[in-house]
Amino acid sequence: MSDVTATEKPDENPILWVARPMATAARQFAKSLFRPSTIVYPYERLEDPKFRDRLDVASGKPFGVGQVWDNYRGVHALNIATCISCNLCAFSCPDVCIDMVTTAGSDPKHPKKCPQIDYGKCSYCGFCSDACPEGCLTMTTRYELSVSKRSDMIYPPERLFEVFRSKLPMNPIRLARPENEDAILLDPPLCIGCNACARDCPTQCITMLDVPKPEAKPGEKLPKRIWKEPVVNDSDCVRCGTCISVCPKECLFWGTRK
Amino acid sequence: MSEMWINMGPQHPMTHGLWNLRVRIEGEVILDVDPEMGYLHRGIEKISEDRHYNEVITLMDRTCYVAGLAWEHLYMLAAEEALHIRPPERAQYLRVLCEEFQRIASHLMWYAAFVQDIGLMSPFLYGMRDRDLILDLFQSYTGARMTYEYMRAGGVRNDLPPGFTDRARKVLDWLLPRFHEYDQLCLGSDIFHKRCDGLGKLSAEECIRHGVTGPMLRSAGRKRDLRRDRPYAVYDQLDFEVAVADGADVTGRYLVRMEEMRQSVRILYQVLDWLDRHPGPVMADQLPRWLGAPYAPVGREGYLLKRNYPKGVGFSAIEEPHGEALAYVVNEGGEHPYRVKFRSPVFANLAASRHYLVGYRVADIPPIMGSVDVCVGEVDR
Amino acid sequence: MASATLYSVSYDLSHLLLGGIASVFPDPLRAWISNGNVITGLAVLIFAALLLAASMLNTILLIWWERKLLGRFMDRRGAMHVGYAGLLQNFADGFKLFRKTTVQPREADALGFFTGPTAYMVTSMILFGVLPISSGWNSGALPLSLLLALAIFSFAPLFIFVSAWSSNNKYSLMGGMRSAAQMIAYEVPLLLAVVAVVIVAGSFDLTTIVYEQQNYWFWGPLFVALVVFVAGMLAEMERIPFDLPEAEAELVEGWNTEYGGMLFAFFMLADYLRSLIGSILVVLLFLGGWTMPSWVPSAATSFPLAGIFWFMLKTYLVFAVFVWIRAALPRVRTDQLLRVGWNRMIPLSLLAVFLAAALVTVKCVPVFGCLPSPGI
Amino acid sequence: MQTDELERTLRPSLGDRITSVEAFPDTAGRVRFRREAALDVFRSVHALGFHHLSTVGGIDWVDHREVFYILWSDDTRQYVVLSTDVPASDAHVESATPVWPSANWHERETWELVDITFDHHPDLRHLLTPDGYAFHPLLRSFKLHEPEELEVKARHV
Repeated sequence: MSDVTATEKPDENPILWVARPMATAARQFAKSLFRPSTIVYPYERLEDPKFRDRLDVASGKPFGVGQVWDNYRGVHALNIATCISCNLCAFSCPDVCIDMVTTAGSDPKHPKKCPQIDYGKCSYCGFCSDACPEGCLTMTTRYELSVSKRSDMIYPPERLFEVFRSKLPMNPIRLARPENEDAILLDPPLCIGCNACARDCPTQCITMLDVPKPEAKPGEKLPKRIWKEPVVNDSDCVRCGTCISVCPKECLFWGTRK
Repeated sequence: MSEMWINMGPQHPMTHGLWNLRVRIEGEVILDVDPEMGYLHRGIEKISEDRHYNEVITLMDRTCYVAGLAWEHLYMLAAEEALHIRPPERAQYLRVLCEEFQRIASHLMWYAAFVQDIGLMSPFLYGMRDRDLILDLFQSYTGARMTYEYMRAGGVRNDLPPGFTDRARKVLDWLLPRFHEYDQLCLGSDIFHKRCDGLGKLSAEECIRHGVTGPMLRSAGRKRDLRRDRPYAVYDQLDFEVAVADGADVTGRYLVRMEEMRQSVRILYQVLDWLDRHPGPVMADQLPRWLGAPYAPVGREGYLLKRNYPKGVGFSAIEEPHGEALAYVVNEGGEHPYRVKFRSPVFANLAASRHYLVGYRVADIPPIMGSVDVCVGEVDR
Repeated sequence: MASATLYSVSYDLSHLLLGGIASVFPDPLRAWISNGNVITGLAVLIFAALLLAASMLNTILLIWWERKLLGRFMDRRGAMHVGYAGLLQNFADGFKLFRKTTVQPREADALGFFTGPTAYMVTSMILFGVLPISSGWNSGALPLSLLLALAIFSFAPLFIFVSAWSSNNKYSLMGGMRSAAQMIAYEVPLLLAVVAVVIVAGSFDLTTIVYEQQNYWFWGPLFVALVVFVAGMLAEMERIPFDLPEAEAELVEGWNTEYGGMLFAFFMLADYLRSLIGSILVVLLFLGGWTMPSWVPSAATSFPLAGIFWFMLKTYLVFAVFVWIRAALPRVRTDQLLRVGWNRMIPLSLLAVFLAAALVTVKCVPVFGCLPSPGI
Repeated sequence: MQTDELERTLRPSLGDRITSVEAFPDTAGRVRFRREAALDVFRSVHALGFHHLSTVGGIDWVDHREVFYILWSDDTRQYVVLSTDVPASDAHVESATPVWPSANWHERETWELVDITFDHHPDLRHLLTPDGYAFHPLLRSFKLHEPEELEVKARHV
């Protein structure tokens, strides 16, 4: 590492007191007379392939603009078909702009809940699509959101599905799952075998297996319960924590599986 | 004209943001100033106490909206220290890449605003145009142009896309001759020197007394740059020089910022070469699950009830484009930080405004305040 | 065609119109309508309307011209959306301003607040009527048209100051003060530079001054006067680098801070009208007006309205130089501006006057070889 | 400068006015002092070369509040943290402005956000919150996510 650098002023020639900036401006004028750096926005668009890699330093002339990359974080696209209603997107939203609402046309007895996004609040951080275990909620390159009514800023799942069907380029980056993920562990003495976790698990990775009913020792009263216990299939589990929240006895918890 | 107070702000072309500079003048001479802040106070420190560690990143991008990645870096350095996480080396290089590009982008934004303040029309657009190229680069790997949300506790969200380093080198090749053009438009013009030389003087001793840091301090000849004095991330492995000038005035700050951009380009060439040669993971592999990294945090109530995470305190200081920024994160073992404190360089630089404004003229306020590079987002937080 | 002037055209038009109208009426009325005085009166009205239309059209075109030029200087395109290449954008802007409510601050003085911009606009428009644009387009032989033009031109600081004062805004007040100081400071060198031209041309009549330039344009021999005149004009037009009165970085919008709607449009239009007039004066005094040098092929100067064509071309090119200056230079400070005005510009203009007098005395024009001196 | 060195330098002159000098990550150390001796400690630390006051902040520990000062020395190129505890019922400490004028705005901010009064401060006015704002947002008792209450707070007076 070298030492301090004292920046130098260009030589000051009083004869050139306005000539130098005016020459620079004129050079820029000549350059941009034929191809300015801007685009005529509503008629030309950044995602147009002709704007790809316009930056050509060697020639200096077709100095261009950027482009909307595939991993741009714009409006979300939701594939309703693969959504498992795990709530992870809603949990992970820092702005609390995602609500899980019943999708139109789902079975009223077992309503399917999918995310509805309020773009008036959304900060486009992408945490929801990072959290989505099935990759059904992604962000697209659509960036034009102006509406004339505030209620139009709220996109119900059906509208997000429309975005999905419009086949826009979607954010291709899928994050790898960390290796040391916590698993859902069970505190067996507390479990009553009520099946709530298995029933509400969005991936159906919890199965209730029979546990042997212990012999009651004399003087000891066996707890009143169903003699089943949940077993979690870790490879299918998306770690959404729904089972923990529905467990009436708080017998499920996060931990490292030995 | 007798003495009067005028309010420069909160809606005023000079302020570059929402704040109010109250000025007491007699004729055109400034007798006293009193900055009024708080128009943009969003309580970022308070909201941080209510968010998961990774969720605070979304606030950091909005703390200083022209230097979001630098603030992400600042916060992440402190948060990782508080959480006892060490990011892999490639992630640290990526962060330096972010910070240096952000420094150029921020300085270009400053240049654009500053020349507009002294009435230069076209360089404003040149600065914005060249900054846009850097935003294009940011968008190509972070996915957004201003609110990046790129860094996570333990590393960064994703690696660079293929072909990024070549594109970045192209941009740097384009930028270097542009800096010369900027100098021609400003330093080459006699009117610029008439407007800026000897204005807003604040000697190095005064700077230190009043907590002024960054290009303002370096323009007074004091060589203090935290990247050199207290290397964080991988700055100790990079070769660069600290830009200083001796004027302690507006021209000096201009010179320092211009030289800093050149030095940042120099750093970036080294960083890009390193990144080409050293592929590897960009995220620490041993992470607490509840942190959510690299996933978004899981905002489940009571997640931590049966976990006991170690406590810690994080402290970091970086050379943000505006000066010395500092973060102090207290981790009390909860899923949210217990207390987050940020030190904004512009906050202190503005606090000293009385000492570099009084005695000059009303027409000198825009160049002087422009040379301070006010970013109200990080002053009010 | 060569004898047709703007006034003769409007007189013919008036004659035709009134003749047609008169034919449908019975006799006493017919005789009254076709009376020469009435025809002359209508002709003057038509003449004024044509001048008004021409000035407004040119002003709006000038704004477009500046926007497009400035756009290219800034590596962008300027207005593109309304009309071909944004030609109609300014009409749209004007229409928008026309429809807007004029907001008057509560504490403002209504009389000054409304008369200021109106008078500013009116004086600028009168000015356009005084200037000859081609051999046909002028308002008759005013022997002192140059003096009249400069006299009306220097009304502006008064009206600016009146509107600034009555706005009851500190920024407006400071802008108005600066404006008055600046215009008064630059009035002197401007007039002295004009004196140099008058000495060489030997007349205060702009038409005569133009015809004196048939052999050689004055910009060569009177280059010092040209520099002083352009600098003075920049200050009078309040354009960068001398736009302190409305220096937006410190004074918001200067003396028109409180104005909106049509009153603001008045200011805007009058500003550009004054820019147009400034460019026209440069062309008239230094660039030969509508005349072209003798080496230009006669086909290029003899087509209909050739005079106006070449005149407007020159005017717009002169304005392009003003735009170029605006694109490249920062704004100076009030005290620096005044110091330059009193300390540099006045000596320089005195030098210009001296040089002009010397030229006339030795009856020799150095640049174009020794030619018989005009005038004296 | 190491932590023990810092203690060795400060201890003889200040004695029990500093309660402890402990290690603190990435700094020369954290000096905890009694708030009655604030000005003495400030002067001694200033004399050590810590001329630049980076920031002043406060932490609400519910039962008591902590004020911390972060300082930088150009000679040793190190930060040092000063901190003192003040009881929540009587939260005030001597202002650092006589020693470091840059403390001015930082103390104003700490005063309004964490409710710690700085005695003999030259200009203790609201900085970020509006004048007359009666709440101290960075106290733990100020809860977010209570809309009705927030609405009241938004109207502040």
